[in-house]
Amino acid sequence: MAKPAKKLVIITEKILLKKVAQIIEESGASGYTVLETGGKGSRNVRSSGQPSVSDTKANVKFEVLTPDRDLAEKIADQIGMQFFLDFAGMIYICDAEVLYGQSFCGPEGC
Amino acid sequence: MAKPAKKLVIITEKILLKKVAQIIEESGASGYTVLETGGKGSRNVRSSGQPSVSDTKANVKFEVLTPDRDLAEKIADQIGMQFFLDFAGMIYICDAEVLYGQSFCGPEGC
Amino acid sequence: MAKPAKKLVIITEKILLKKVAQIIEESGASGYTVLETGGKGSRNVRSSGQPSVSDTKANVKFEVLTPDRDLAEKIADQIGMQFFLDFAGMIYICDAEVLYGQSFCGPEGC
Amino acid sequence: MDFLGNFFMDFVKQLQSPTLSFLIGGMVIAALGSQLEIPEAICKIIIFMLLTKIGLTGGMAIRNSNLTEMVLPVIFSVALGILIVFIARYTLARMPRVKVVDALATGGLFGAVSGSTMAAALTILEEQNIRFEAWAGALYPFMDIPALVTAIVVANIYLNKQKLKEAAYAGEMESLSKQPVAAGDYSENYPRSRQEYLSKRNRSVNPRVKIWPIVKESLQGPALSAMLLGIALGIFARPDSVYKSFYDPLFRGLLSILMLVMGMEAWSRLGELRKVAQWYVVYSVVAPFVHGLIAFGLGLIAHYTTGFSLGGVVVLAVIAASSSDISGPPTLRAGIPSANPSAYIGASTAIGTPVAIGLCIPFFLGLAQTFGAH
Amino acid sequence: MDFLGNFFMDFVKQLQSPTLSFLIGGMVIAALGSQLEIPEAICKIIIFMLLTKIGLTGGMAIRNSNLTEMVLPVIFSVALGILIVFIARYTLARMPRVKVVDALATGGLFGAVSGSTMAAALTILEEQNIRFEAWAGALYPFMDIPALVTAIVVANIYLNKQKLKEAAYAGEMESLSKQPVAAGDYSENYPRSRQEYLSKRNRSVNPRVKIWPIVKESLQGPALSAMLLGIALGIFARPDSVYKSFYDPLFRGLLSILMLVMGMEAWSRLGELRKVAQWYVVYSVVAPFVHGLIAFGLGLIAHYTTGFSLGGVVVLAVIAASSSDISGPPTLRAGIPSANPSAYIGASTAIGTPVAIGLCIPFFLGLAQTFGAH
Amino acid sequence: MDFLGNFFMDFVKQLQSPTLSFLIGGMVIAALGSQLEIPEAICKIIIFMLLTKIGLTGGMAIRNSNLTEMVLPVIFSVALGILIVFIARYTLARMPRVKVVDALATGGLFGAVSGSTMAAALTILEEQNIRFEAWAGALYPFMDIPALVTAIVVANIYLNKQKLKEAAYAGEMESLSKQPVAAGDYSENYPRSRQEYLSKRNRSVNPRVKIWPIVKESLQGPALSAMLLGIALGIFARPDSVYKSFYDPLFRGLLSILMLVMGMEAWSRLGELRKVAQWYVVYSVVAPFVHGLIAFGLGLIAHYTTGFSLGGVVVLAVIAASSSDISGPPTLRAGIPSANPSAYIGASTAIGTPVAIGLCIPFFLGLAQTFGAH
Ligand SMILES: Nc1ncnc2c1ncn2[C@@H]1O[C@H](COP(=O)(O)O)[C@@H](O)[C@H]1O
Ligand SMILES: Nc1ncnc2c1ncn2[C@@H]1O[C@H](COP(=O)(O)O)[C@@H](O)[C@H]1O
Ligand SMILES: Nc1ncnc2c1ncn2[C@@H]1O[C@H](COP(=O)(O)O)[C@@H](O)[C@H]1O
Ligand code: NA
Ligand code: NA
Ligand code: NA
Repeated sequence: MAKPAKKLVIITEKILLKKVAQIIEESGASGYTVLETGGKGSRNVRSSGQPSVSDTKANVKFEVLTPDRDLAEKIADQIGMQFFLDFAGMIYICDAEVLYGQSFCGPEGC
Repeated sequence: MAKPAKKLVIITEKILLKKVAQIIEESGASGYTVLETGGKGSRNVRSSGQPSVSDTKANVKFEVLTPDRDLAEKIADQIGMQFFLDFAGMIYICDAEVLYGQSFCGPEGC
Repeated sequence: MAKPAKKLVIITEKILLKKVAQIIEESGASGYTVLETGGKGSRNVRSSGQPSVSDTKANVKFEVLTPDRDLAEKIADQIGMQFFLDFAGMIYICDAEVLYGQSFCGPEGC
Repeated sequence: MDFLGNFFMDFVKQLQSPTLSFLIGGMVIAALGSQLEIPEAICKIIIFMLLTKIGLTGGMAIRNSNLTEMVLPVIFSVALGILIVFIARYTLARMPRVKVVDALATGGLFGAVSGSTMAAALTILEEQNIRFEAWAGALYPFMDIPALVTAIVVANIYLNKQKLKEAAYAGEMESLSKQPVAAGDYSENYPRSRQEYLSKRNRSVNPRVKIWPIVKESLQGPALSAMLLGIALGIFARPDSVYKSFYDPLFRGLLSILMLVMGMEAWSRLGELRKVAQWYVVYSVVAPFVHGLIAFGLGLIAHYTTGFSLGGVVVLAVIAASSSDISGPPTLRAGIPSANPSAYIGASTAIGTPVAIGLCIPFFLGLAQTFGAH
Repeated sequence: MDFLGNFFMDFVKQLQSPTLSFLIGGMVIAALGSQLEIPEAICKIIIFMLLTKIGLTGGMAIRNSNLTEMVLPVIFSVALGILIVFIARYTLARMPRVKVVDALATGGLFGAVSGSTMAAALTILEEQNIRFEAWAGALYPFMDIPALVTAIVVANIYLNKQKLKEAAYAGEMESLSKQPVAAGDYSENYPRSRQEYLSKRNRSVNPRVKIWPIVKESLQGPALSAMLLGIALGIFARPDSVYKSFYDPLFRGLLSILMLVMGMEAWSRLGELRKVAQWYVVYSVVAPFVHGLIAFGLGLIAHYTTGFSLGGVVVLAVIAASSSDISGPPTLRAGIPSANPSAYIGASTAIGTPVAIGLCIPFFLGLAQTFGAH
Repeated sequence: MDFLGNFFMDFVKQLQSPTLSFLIGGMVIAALGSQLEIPEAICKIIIFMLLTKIGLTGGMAIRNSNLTEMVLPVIFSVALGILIVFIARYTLARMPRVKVVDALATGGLFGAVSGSTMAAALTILEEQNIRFEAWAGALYPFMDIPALVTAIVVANIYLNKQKLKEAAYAGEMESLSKQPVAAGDYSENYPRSRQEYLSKRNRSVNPRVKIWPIVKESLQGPALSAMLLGIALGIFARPDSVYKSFYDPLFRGLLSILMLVMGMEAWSRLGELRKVAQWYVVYSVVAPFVHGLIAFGLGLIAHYTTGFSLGGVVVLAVIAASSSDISGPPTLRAGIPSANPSAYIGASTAIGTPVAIGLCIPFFLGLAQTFGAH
């Protein structure tokens, strides 16, 4: 029953949580998983003034499984374009195979 | 020293944390890593009545590295069968290579 | 614009957070993402005496995207050598393609 | 008339009480899209402290009070817990577009007790200087657990009956399952055929529900174990100093924060309710009053026979009217996995609790006062 | 002389006050590399309780006080919020190596109000038994929001003007972008050409800023909505019991913890400042005094015309001197994405806040006392 | 007889004290599998407040007390911290199946001080109205740090000695390492040959331990820096108002919650102990009494020579009997990486702390009272 899929990973500033989530939802992806992460990069700014306890919470990481690469790139482009000039962030994709996921459809359809 | 392996990822409701952990332990996997995540899917129910602060905590995500695909699928099937009719959840696998992990044995043995 | 890359994943005890981060930074990697995780393995010790609330916080997981395998292995070796005799930990790598990441350079340069 | 008059006055007054006003405030700011967040860690410790305090009060009271006067209220509590589930079974479950298991889970949640609602009632009674037995809070588990157990047991008996038909039906579905429709409306009940097939197999395994594990799980839940801890310490230890210097003085303030959270939570859950049948809304508004009135009646019996105070009667009525919002849901989710949590949690948290706190507490208080007047 | 004399005495005394000493303590232990951590959940609930308490005080005061005497201070607050941004526009923004948008964002942050600084001022005024209008805290939003709105609007107008030149410049860059340099210093402004190219396209879309969303967002922020909730409850409900038993008595203690956090945070942010132009340091030290003095002057007008208390004048001066450290930054980050947060957050948190709390509060207090003496 | 009599009475009475009863309660509910959780954020802030309060008390006391009377107790504290490690070296380390480094780490942890145990002792002394020097709590670091330093230094000297043999032994292992056995029991000490080989190389690098970093790290730990902050503020600032309104009144209540956590934690750690040699159990039960008695003896010397109060003697005995549960473990984990944390943390948290709080405090209190009687 395994369905080949692409795993799209988006790491960016926590402050963009809602905006990125919305883009993913509108993109037609069947869902997403989001985690709080910390990290360091070229910019790594802490965009909130919140007294920052542990810096392991400054970023969010989205994982989106998409049936094909096109959808993944579409989402990536939208987010990259819109935010990554001004906000810290990174996007990459990996290969994956979905074993269970009722909301999920592989390229060859459900 | 790299050992080819499968990375099995299980995302489901937090309430199943202990049950899923037990299945993995009994399956003979050498270990697992678990994270608190949030997410959205076809069902995305919040199964706890706990005043939900940040929805980035409603789910758990298990990552299990297995020496071969069979073990991964065995675990996936057990969990998928037992829970995914009634609980939100998704399972997928990726390829990986283990560099260090004293508890870990690749297909060609330790 | 996708750039082939290696995703290096390091899971170890929270107490090593700073030391591992330093090794990665000095290694020349362009950045890293770190998460709090829990887990179970062959040793799984809780090295802090902190009253442990949820064991989903006892470990940390680093994800480092590197342009090539060599850098990944270099980091892995340093960490594995230095800590994994005495501390719980695991290291593995996966393939990935970076779509956006201003700090990131793939093998064929920026 | 006179009754209605001062009842209305009381009602407005009580909406201004810290407890209720914070609840309303929470709903309002949530409705206005406030980004305010009370961290989960804070909610947890507040619940711990409230229930420990209630437990301590109860325990220290039990220490020096004859237990015989507790007998009747306890019996009534157990009876109510069970009764409420069956009320749901024969009312809500009969409604169109309401699945039986969902109705039973909802009944279980409304039969169970909300620690925060009870805390609110106790506080308001104190504010009004209305006497009630200090051990009244200890009635909680005696209504909570029977309700949850009954709901889970009845639901599983029902489900086992359904097995055969379902299995057959699943057979038909299998052939269709390749077609898009399978991913559509029914998909929650009938997902991909292989999973369905195998699942059915492994489902038909567990034949009968065991009661003890459910009881054990509820007793081990954070809310109840905090309360039982408090009771035990109240009876066997001498916690008076920390009680006076810590748990008691902070009680009202912490409650006000929790009320705020409850209000915000209620609003944020309203959305989930829209997805389910309208009847859940009707039930969540009516049931608290019905349950409360039955409890009030039984309470009066205890009042006239064994001298159960009128304040105690109000407490009994309110815990019957209340619906569990923190400890109940996980228990039900685990006990009746196939029930749709959006239905029962939505009904309880989004409507049941606000109604119980905002309307039932003032109502039963007014009722008791008019009885007290005669 | 006499002024300087007792002013200096006051100053030292106030550094010993719990509020300031915890602030200094925080900076010291952070400088010594202490691993001490105050969990984020605790910071959040402290901020909630402080601002709710301030709101409650204000609300209960407003309930029974004629609003006419609030008019002038409110007008002055709004004026100050706007003025401060323009001050930054024509001073800081003119400095070498200071980007205009960064300067505007900084001005917005210094025009906005720091809840913790205000709380510190109110506490110290109480400790010194200096009378001030209980509603003084309610001036917060009237300065905070105009400042943020002005900064964001002015910045975006400026940016839209820049569009054309930039686009052209980007054109040139494109050809170079294959070369390593593109990844170098300029990369924040001019990243990989394709992204740049597309981004420009989709950037030039939003032409003009809408004000209401910004106002709404600030009002919905955790700090302000806690305060407004408090005000509303203070006016419409009877929260006196929880106020007396919970919010008021815990106020100072919780503030001391928050001061500690502010101190630690200030130190940890100093690093970020090094990355930006020195002028931010100069600005962050001077601006609080300038803003405060202007406010003090306006306050005196209100003092002599509508009898605004001298304590109230100090509060006005301090909130003008303060720079937002919790609610402001996210609003600005969203409203002026291209501004560099290290610049404005660093300036505000690392220097602005310590200066405002540690120097401005004692200074304006001394000032007021000398005025009071005459 | 008379002694035993009232000692036993005291003992039972004290088990009923809030402090101890919550500790026992925690163990009981953990044993009963309660799902109750006190969030980590809460534990952290409680520890912060307890130690800050103890620090403040000490600091304010030191301000107006001649320091000469502190000299002897301080010297004894340092001596005890060092002595306790060597006791472990020549008793526990000699036992079968006990690795020397594990024994040294355990000794270090039992020589170090538990903030919660000390807080419990101070509270109980107050409850019993037994006088003690307000600065007694300030003895903490003088025993804590020497113990940790000694343990780490001695352990590393020992390890460096072992290097050669080990390296040789590793050589033999290498050949075997391809075989399954290598993954088996020994694997913790001798993992995959390549890793082993390289590790040995890079291990043999660090030849001698530096003491200052260890001292620095302990001083920077959350517990100690909170306490030192409190002391500093107590001496140099005027924190009296927040002390009276916040840190002092909340002390006992917060302690009761922490005791609950300690109890739960103790139970949950028992499992880890099973994995290690039985001797750790024996040690954890006996050592606290031995250490406490030595300290009690030394304390009496100070009592008769420099008039150290009997209450102070009890405090000295209890901090000697206590074993660090929060700040010590990370320091040791980093300082002696090859020591098995399950051994020393298990011994300290699962048995050492409950014994120290539940048995040693009442015991030394009773002892002091009988001395006081004469
Ligand atoms: N090489 C990398 N490997 C893993 N994560 C990275 C890497 N570079 C950047 N990141 C993540 O992306 C975020 C933004 O990166 P940047 O935009 O370069 O500041 C960082 O905070 C990290 O969490
Ligand atoms: N397409 C997806 N990509 C990533 N995560 C997903 C996706 N679909 C579902 N999930 C995760 O799986 C959980 C359960 O999904 P569902 O069963 O469809 O509600 C969601 O809460 C998400 O965390
Ligand atoms: N097979 C595995 N799959 C995923 N994570 C693992 C696995 N084995 C170990 N881990 C992770 O690595 C950590 C240390 O493992 P160990 O050194 O074997 O105790 C564990 O706490 C887990 O988080
Ligand atoms: Na009920
Ligand atoms: Na300002
Ligand atoms: Na000790």
